[in-house]
Amino acid sequence: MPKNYIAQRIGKEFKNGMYANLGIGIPTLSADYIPEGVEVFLQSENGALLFGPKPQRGMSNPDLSNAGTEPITMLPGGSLFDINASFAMIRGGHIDMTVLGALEVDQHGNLASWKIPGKCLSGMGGAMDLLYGCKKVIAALTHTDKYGHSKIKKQCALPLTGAHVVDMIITDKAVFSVTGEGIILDELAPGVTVTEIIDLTEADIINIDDWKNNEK
Amino acid sequence: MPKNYIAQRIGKEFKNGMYANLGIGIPTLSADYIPEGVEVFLQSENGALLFGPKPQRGMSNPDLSNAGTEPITMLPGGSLFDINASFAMIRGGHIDMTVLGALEVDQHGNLASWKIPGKCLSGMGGAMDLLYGCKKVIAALTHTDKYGHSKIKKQCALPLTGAHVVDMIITDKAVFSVTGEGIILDELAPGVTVTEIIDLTEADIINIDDWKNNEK
Amino acid sequence: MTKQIRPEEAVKMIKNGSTVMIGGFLGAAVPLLMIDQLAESDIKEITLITIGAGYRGGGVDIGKLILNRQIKKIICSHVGTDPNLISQIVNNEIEMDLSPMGTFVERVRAGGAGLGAVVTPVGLGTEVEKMAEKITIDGNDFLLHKPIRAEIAIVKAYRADSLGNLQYSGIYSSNPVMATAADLVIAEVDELVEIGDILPEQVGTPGIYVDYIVPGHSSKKRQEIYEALWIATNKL
Amino acid sequence: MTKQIRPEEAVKMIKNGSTVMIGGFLGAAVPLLMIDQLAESDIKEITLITIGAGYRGGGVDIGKLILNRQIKKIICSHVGTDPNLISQIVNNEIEMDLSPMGTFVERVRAGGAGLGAVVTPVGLGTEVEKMAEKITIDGNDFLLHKPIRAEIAIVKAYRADSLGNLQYSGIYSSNPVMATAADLVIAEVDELVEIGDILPEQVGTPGIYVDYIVPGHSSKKRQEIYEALWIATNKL
Repeated sequence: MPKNYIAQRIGKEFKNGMYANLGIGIPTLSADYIPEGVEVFLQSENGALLFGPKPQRGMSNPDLSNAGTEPITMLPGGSLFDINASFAMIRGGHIDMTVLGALEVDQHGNLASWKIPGKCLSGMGGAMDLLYGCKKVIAALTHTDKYGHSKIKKQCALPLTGAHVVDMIITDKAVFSVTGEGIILDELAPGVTVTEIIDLTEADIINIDDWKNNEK
Repeated sequence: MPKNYIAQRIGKEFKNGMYANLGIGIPTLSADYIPEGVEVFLQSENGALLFGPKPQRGMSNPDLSNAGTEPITMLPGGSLFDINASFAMIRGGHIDMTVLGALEVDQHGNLASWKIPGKCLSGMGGAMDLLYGCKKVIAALTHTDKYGHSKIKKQCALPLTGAHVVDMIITDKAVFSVTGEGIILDELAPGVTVTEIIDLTEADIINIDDWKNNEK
Repeated sequence: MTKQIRPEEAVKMIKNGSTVMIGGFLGAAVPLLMIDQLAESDIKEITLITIGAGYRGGGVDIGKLILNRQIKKIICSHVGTDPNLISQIVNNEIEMDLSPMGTFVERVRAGGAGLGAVVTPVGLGTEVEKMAEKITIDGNDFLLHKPIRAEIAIVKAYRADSLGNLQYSGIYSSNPVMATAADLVIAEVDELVEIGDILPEQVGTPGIYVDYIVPGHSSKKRQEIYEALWIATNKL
Repeated sequence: MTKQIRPEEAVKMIKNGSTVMIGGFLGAAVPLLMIDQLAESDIKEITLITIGAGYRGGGVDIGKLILNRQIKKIICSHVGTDPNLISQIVNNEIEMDLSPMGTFVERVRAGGAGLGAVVTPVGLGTEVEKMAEKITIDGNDFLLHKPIRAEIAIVKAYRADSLGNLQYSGIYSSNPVMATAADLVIAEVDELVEIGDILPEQVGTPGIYVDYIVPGHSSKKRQEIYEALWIATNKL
């Protein structure tokens, strides 16, 4: 399952003592892959820090749910605060890392997720604040859409959720770093070849020649 | 004692259920003159609402003091909040009335209290926010300075704490309303004559002729 | 002074065309009973100020007001959870004023705190630039957004006393900030307590902000409602 | 992760020329032990960010730093309680950056919350216009002030756990906001407790903001100190 692979790979980015906010979907799933011995403090933008897993049935608290209104529990040492305090925390640069899904990303660090003109409308919600505020931004998405087209673009075509904000891209095929100049291929998923990445990636990979030489 | 008279006269302005912030000095003293049966909720700009009188010796709480660092008590139903919440309450127009001391006021509703160039410097502190934010602003001051000069001016000479902010002036000689156009004499202190007010007031009193006619 | 009234009375303060702020977030921490009263009323043409749409799928909590076509305009940061709302927006039946969530809640705070604007870098280089004014401070660009206020705010808290002090429990969400930014504030609570039962440090919204208290569902009843909703929607 | 250290170690993080924010208000809710450590140190040329001067009369709490001439610049809203401070300002020994108190605390909040500016009507028509930029929004004038941040914030709270969560008691003052607006945050507390002893709703400053916890005077000792101070100064 590409989604599980991506979530598992995100897991490696968690460092001990890190404060992180995980978007809905694959990013949330990555919390299951936080390495043994690594303590991560999860933030929920609706106003909680250090929340834990879902409660058992019958034990849910109507006033404890995450930003997707799914029931959560609070861990010892957790804190609750109003939504302004929560976004002050996010926008103020206090969260070490956020992982967000995307419809597409590009080599300039742009990310699009909130609108497909004429087709789909959702509103940017808290994603923009996370993209502009968090110290490290990871975009997590499948490498290609259902037609096999690259989601890793030279230039996003969809309305942006954030401009020049992405630091790292994790897909089911590869891991990239985003620099001001372009993207750098850092890692291939197991079984993926350099040729495949070249075929499936629209963005310019600035170190692709090094990978080609290594493969030879 | 002029100060006690002023404080006593301020007392009549308290209405049941009112939220009020009282400045240091005479205004604070006016809390002793809140009429029987009138419940007033006092706010302290350092972050308390519904505080009560000084504690007994031995019963003071190091973390409960007013904006002048004098020990206070909290009354049942009181609340504590951080200083940003306190000034949001003040600036946001949620406090019904503030009473503040002044060095001088004028017929335009200007008030000066924070600086005498070359002589005295204090900083405006919270007074400016109170003047611009509270629904009703009362300036409480002695009518004249120690040389007998009027503190109720045509135009303030000292640096302003607030421009066009004063609604009412209470002195040891009289009570005035401030309109856009000038000041209105509403009330004389016991034993004070119209002639005396005319002599001691630099500002234009727009209804002074009515008072003169009445006195004849 | 804060008055305790029944939800049926409270809803009468809302008129056709009123601007109404409703606390909570995607169905959580929302004033359920007051929303039901609104949904059962004939009140129309409401301008609704809310962080986002209702519970995912629509038709729940504020989603009821959408189904009933009682909303003329929505000021919010997210609509993606309610397909009915999206279709009414796409069909130009509901006008939308959108801002990023952090900006939205600061705009409400500014409205309540007497601030003239919100100045934030969030959204630079995106369509948000069209929703704000771009200004430059010391060579850095920011977006300037205007404050938001409502005629009526309906918020949800855990407990209240008769001075209107509100205590929150769990996720406070947008309730504390919305309680500061309306001409009239109605708070729906699980429980009414005596003055002094809510300690000064426990007060989340001081009574100065609250005009009316409405008794809502009990905490026990709310637990049953949310547990059932979560189970029915495969979230528990 | 938050580390517990002794005040003598904590003070070493402050250097000549450091920009230091100190929580509290005219001697109340201030980190007494850390201020004593600073006063006993050789650290000079400090830019001090504080709501106002120290306890009335000077020489107490941050007034000690003034007496020692350790301050180069003060960013604040009020200096009237400390005659030593006033004379050093008047003699151009200390530079002053003044703003109205509500504006000052919003500038600190903006510094911590990633906002670009504070936009407020307070001070229009006064000398404050010289301390800010005047802007017009929809025909109304406002003053735009820049955010304030520090290298180091020293705040005072009631209790802390080892994750750095802070609980306040009584007047919180500027401590919560200052804890958000510095590169390094040191919290002096009456008491250290186990993780979980401070309930989620009781946390005033989440641990994410706090780098070091310093054990301060006990609550009992602080009661004695303030009671004696108040009696000595005819306030009790």
